[in-house]
Amino acid sequence: MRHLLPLLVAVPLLGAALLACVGRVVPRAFAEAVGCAVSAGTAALAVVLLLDASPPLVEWAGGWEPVAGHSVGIVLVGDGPGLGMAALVSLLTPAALAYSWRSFDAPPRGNAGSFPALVLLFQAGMCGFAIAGDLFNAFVWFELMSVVAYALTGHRVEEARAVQGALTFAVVNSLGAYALLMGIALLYARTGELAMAEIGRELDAYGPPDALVLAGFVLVLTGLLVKAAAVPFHFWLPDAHAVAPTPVCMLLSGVMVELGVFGVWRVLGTVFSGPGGLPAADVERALMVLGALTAAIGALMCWYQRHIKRLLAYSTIAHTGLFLLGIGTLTLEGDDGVALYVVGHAGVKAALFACTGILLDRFGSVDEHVLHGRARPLRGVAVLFTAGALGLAGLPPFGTALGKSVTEEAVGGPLTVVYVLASAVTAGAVLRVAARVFLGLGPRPQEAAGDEGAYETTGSGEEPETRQPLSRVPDTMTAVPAVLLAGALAAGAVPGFADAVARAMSEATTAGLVQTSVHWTPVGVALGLVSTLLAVGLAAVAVVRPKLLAPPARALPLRRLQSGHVGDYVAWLLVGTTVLGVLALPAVLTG
Amino acid sequence: MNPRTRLWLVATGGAGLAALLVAACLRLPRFGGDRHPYGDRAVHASLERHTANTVASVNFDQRAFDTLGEMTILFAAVLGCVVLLRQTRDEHRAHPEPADVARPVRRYALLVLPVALLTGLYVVAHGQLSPGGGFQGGVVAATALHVLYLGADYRALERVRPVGAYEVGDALATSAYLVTGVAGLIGGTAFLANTLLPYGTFNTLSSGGTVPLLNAAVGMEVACAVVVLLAGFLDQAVEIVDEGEDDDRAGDGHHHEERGK
Amino acid sequence: MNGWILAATAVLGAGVGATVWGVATGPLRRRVVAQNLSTALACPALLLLAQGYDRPAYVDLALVLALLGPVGTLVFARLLAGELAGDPPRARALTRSAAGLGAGVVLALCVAVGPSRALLKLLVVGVLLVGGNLLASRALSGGMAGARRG
Amino acid sequence: MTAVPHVLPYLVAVWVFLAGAYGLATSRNLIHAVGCLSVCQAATYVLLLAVGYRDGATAPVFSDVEPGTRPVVDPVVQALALTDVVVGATVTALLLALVVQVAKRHGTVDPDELTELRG
Amino acid sequence: MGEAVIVVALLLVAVSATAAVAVRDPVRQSLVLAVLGVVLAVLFTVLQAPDVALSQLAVGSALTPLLLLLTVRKVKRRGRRRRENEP
Repeated sequence: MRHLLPLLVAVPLLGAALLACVGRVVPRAFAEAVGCAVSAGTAALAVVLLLDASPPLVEWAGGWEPVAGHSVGIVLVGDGPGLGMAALVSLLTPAALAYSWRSFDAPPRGNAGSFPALVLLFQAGMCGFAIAGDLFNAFVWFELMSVVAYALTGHRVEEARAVQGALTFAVVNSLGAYALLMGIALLYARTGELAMAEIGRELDAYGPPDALVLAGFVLVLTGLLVKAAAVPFHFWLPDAHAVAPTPVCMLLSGVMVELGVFGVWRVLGTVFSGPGGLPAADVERALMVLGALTAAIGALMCWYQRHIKRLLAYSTIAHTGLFLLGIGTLTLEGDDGVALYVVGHAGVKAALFACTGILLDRFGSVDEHVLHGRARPLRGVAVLFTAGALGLAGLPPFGTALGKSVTEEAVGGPLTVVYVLASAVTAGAVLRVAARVFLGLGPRPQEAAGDEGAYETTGSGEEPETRQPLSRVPDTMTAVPAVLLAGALAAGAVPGFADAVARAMSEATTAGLVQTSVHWTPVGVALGLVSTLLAVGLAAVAVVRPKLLAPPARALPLRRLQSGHVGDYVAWLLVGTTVLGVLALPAVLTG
Repeated sequence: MNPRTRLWLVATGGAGLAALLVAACLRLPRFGGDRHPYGDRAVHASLERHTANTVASVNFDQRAFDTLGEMTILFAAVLGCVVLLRQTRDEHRAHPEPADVARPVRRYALLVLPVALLTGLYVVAHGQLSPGGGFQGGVVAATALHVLYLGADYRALERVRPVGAYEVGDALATSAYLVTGVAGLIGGTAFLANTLLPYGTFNTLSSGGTVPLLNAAVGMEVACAVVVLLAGFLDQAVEIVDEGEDDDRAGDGHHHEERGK
Repeated sequence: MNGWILAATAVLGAGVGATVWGVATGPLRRRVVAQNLSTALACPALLLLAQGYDRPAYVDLALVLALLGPVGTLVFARLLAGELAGDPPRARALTRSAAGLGAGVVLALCVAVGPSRALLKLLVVGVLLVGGNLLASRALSGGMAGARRG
Repeated sequence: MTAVPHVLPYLVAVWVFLAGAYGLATSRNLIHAVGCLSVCQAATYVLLLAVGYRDGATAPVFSDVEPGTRPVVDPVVQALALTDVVVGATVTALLLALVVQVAKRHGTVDPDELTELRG
Repeated sequence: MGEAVIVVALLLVAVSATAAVAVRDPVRQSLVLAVLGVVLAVLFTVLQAPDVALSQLAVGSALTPLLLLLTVRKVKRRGRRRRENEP
């Protein structure tokens, strides 16, 4: 079974090559059908492997089994978390492709195969990254998913914003990737190995951490945190998500960003966890500070948006912060919670983007103010959108709620407040949109005098992704978010799922020695209800008395940070490396 | 953010990163040190499989899975460029006029073209023996074709460069690499396992098992990919014109326009 | 360290170093000439290194550089023809001395390796190097004046 | 040799990386920024190959050298750097394609003048 | 003494990389980048990495400059028109 692991990459790649080969001559329907079939086939493979992942599968590409404990090949790790991410990616990809079936028509003339081919390449890159057990191999797949993501983000080249967002995304992420590679080179210099587990072992053999280990840690984490969009590496994300085609947004926000978090988790657990790595206290400090900042800034900026896609993008940032806090506990419970949270969040967030895509295609705008009351006829979409918002808030029994409550318990203490507030504020913002756009509640938002030059991206003047605005919503476009929400619900409601996740995490990190039990607790349910009520309350106040919760003038400096200027983002990236270094510095000073 | 603030940020962040990296450099093993455990194992494994160029052995045998990713990145970038540089609805094509190139340049181009193509092939074919390989040779061969653009003109280049065919070639070469990998899985022991073919005699063209095959696949992929990539850029720079563009026909040498394809 | 490597170090330090300075400063016409000279000088340096390290296989590097270096310069000559037309670069003496150096190095190496297949390769490299660079230099100084966009 | 050349290659890599990042942050032209990014990447090649170097060794290519007669440098970092070169070239191409489109749609390649996405 | 050539190559790389950043005009920068490519190839040769040097030569000497200059040309053609339209 373990020999089939590389096929998670090879199958979508073959599909992409096939589509690129025949893409010029086949009709669009055929190309999309092939794309869906191949990605669904990969998903089936991933699920089959996942069910067989106990004990974890370990495969040596090229059959280079270790001799005397060392191999010259590349190791692929098919443990629960890795295959779980691969399965999540592979399940979301056919959903995005099915959604794009009717919603999205900008195939380059006479090349119907290029969009599904790029999506398949994206899937291959993400699967490869998820199962990589070798640091450089992880970098390679990381680059593949980045490169494809740039191209997909800029896919609508006729849109000025699309190409700008894609370029910013590409520059910042490439720089992050080069930082990651510098880190790999430093670690290789010290250890002479590339497999993550081997690097960890060699670091432990060398002795206590020094400046070199710290630099390796900072550089590797910089690359991964740029992908995960943690503050202050996050600036590219709203710009890219606001402009990418909707099906691509579903993948970017649903799984790619989370893969950054997954990468952080993987690297921390295998490379830096031993005595030669960094002390737990320092890693915890770094992740907790960045996580809390990310959650706070993401939630706040989310609340201030009126461009719905941008709003959702900021909510992804806020949730990334929550994930980072969870894995920052460095406990098994924290990992369990984050794993569940990521699964639930992927479904909810992708569904929300899908609903927003319907608005864009139907009305040619994603501006909350312009759309006020216009979407009243779309009852079904309204239900889905509201359900998504409640899922985001963590209403039991969504998977997000279970994940959140488990993580909250692991984090404990005052940080619980961050969880409740961040999820409530982001969900409140989404509910506010739902109330205004789908129900037409509250006064129509007035453009303040002199609002013309306000420092924000409004979301009006966006082009629909279909050539003509849709007159009625195709069934696939509503079916996909419905299925995704059902999935998110099932992640929390299906008995045994959480236990399976917990078992997989325990086997991946402690070889099954430490068992945790994951279940609903009264406190968790209560906190979930609290954040949901808080979200509803916030939304209600915002709709009825818009002035009360409108962004104050004090918020302007925060907005100004998001300047759309690629030079600023690079400057922040450099500052971020320094911050990371300072946060983890005590490890070296005392060691 | 104004440039001044940005400069301060860059200075702060850069100084911190610089301090960190310099401190790390001082802790790195001495430049030229003797400890390379993985490298030594790789040399050993390469010689065991009769591959004279150890780097080729690492690329196409021991870490062939990395190279799969690498060639896929190229494949994806080319596909991405084709998508990004497509002719949009508000653009049209203008055919460039033939350029008149000084005779010595033309002669030189005609001389270099076959030599460079041959060199490219030579570099690919000897990939598992001497320095070089699919990537290097592929780029040389693809660049060779574009000597036609320099030595003659764009139309001459277009005649030897049906972009569609090169796109198909690109995809086929990628598939060939993947199929070889899957064959290793079915007929051998693992994905991309180099156990199907005999390893041959050390330091000959057919040595190394599947290394020459994968090498050739990469060579073809790279050559096709670079051609398609440059085609996209040349198209934009030479042929595609949009409304906002400077179209001083006389200086440009454009004639005979046609609206979109 | 042997004499070959010492010679290569000298060519790199003095010759290529000067071209780096030349390409980084001054008017455009000076920069294109410096770019052309950088390949014209790096190629003999690579040949000297191959000999110094006793690695005939490294000659492939010089071969590829001798082929593609002038092609790169032709790219600049072609696409910067407009900018260079008004102020064409003139560097006959420099180009000739670089070509002379290249030829001298190739000859010295030919003597060192003696008659063999390697000699043939060296001669090919030498012809491509000297011919290519002289031609590229000529193209820069207006040999492609007839070339227009296309 | 003295200690300085023993860290010099690493310091050069660090310098090149930081210089590229500085250029990227302060660039006034997106094409120039892409060039700076490729400078950053050059730093990774230098670092990788410097890490793999071994005093007095030669390339691990045995077409013209008898195996075992001379020490060889680390082939693994060379393979990594090779992959890296390919990645660098393709990323440059993709970025330039995006710059072309930015120039078309915004009429400028000065990042200071791109004011669409903010807030 | 055997390291002198390495030191020279390293310094050349450092100087030309700095120049590539400091030269702000993309046309001139592409010339510097072409030289940087050649200098990097020399460095890789003296670091005994001919495979990498070869790919750096293949990419850096003609391909990257061509891509950069084609982009500059496309962008400039637009820029000229735009300036003419502005008062």
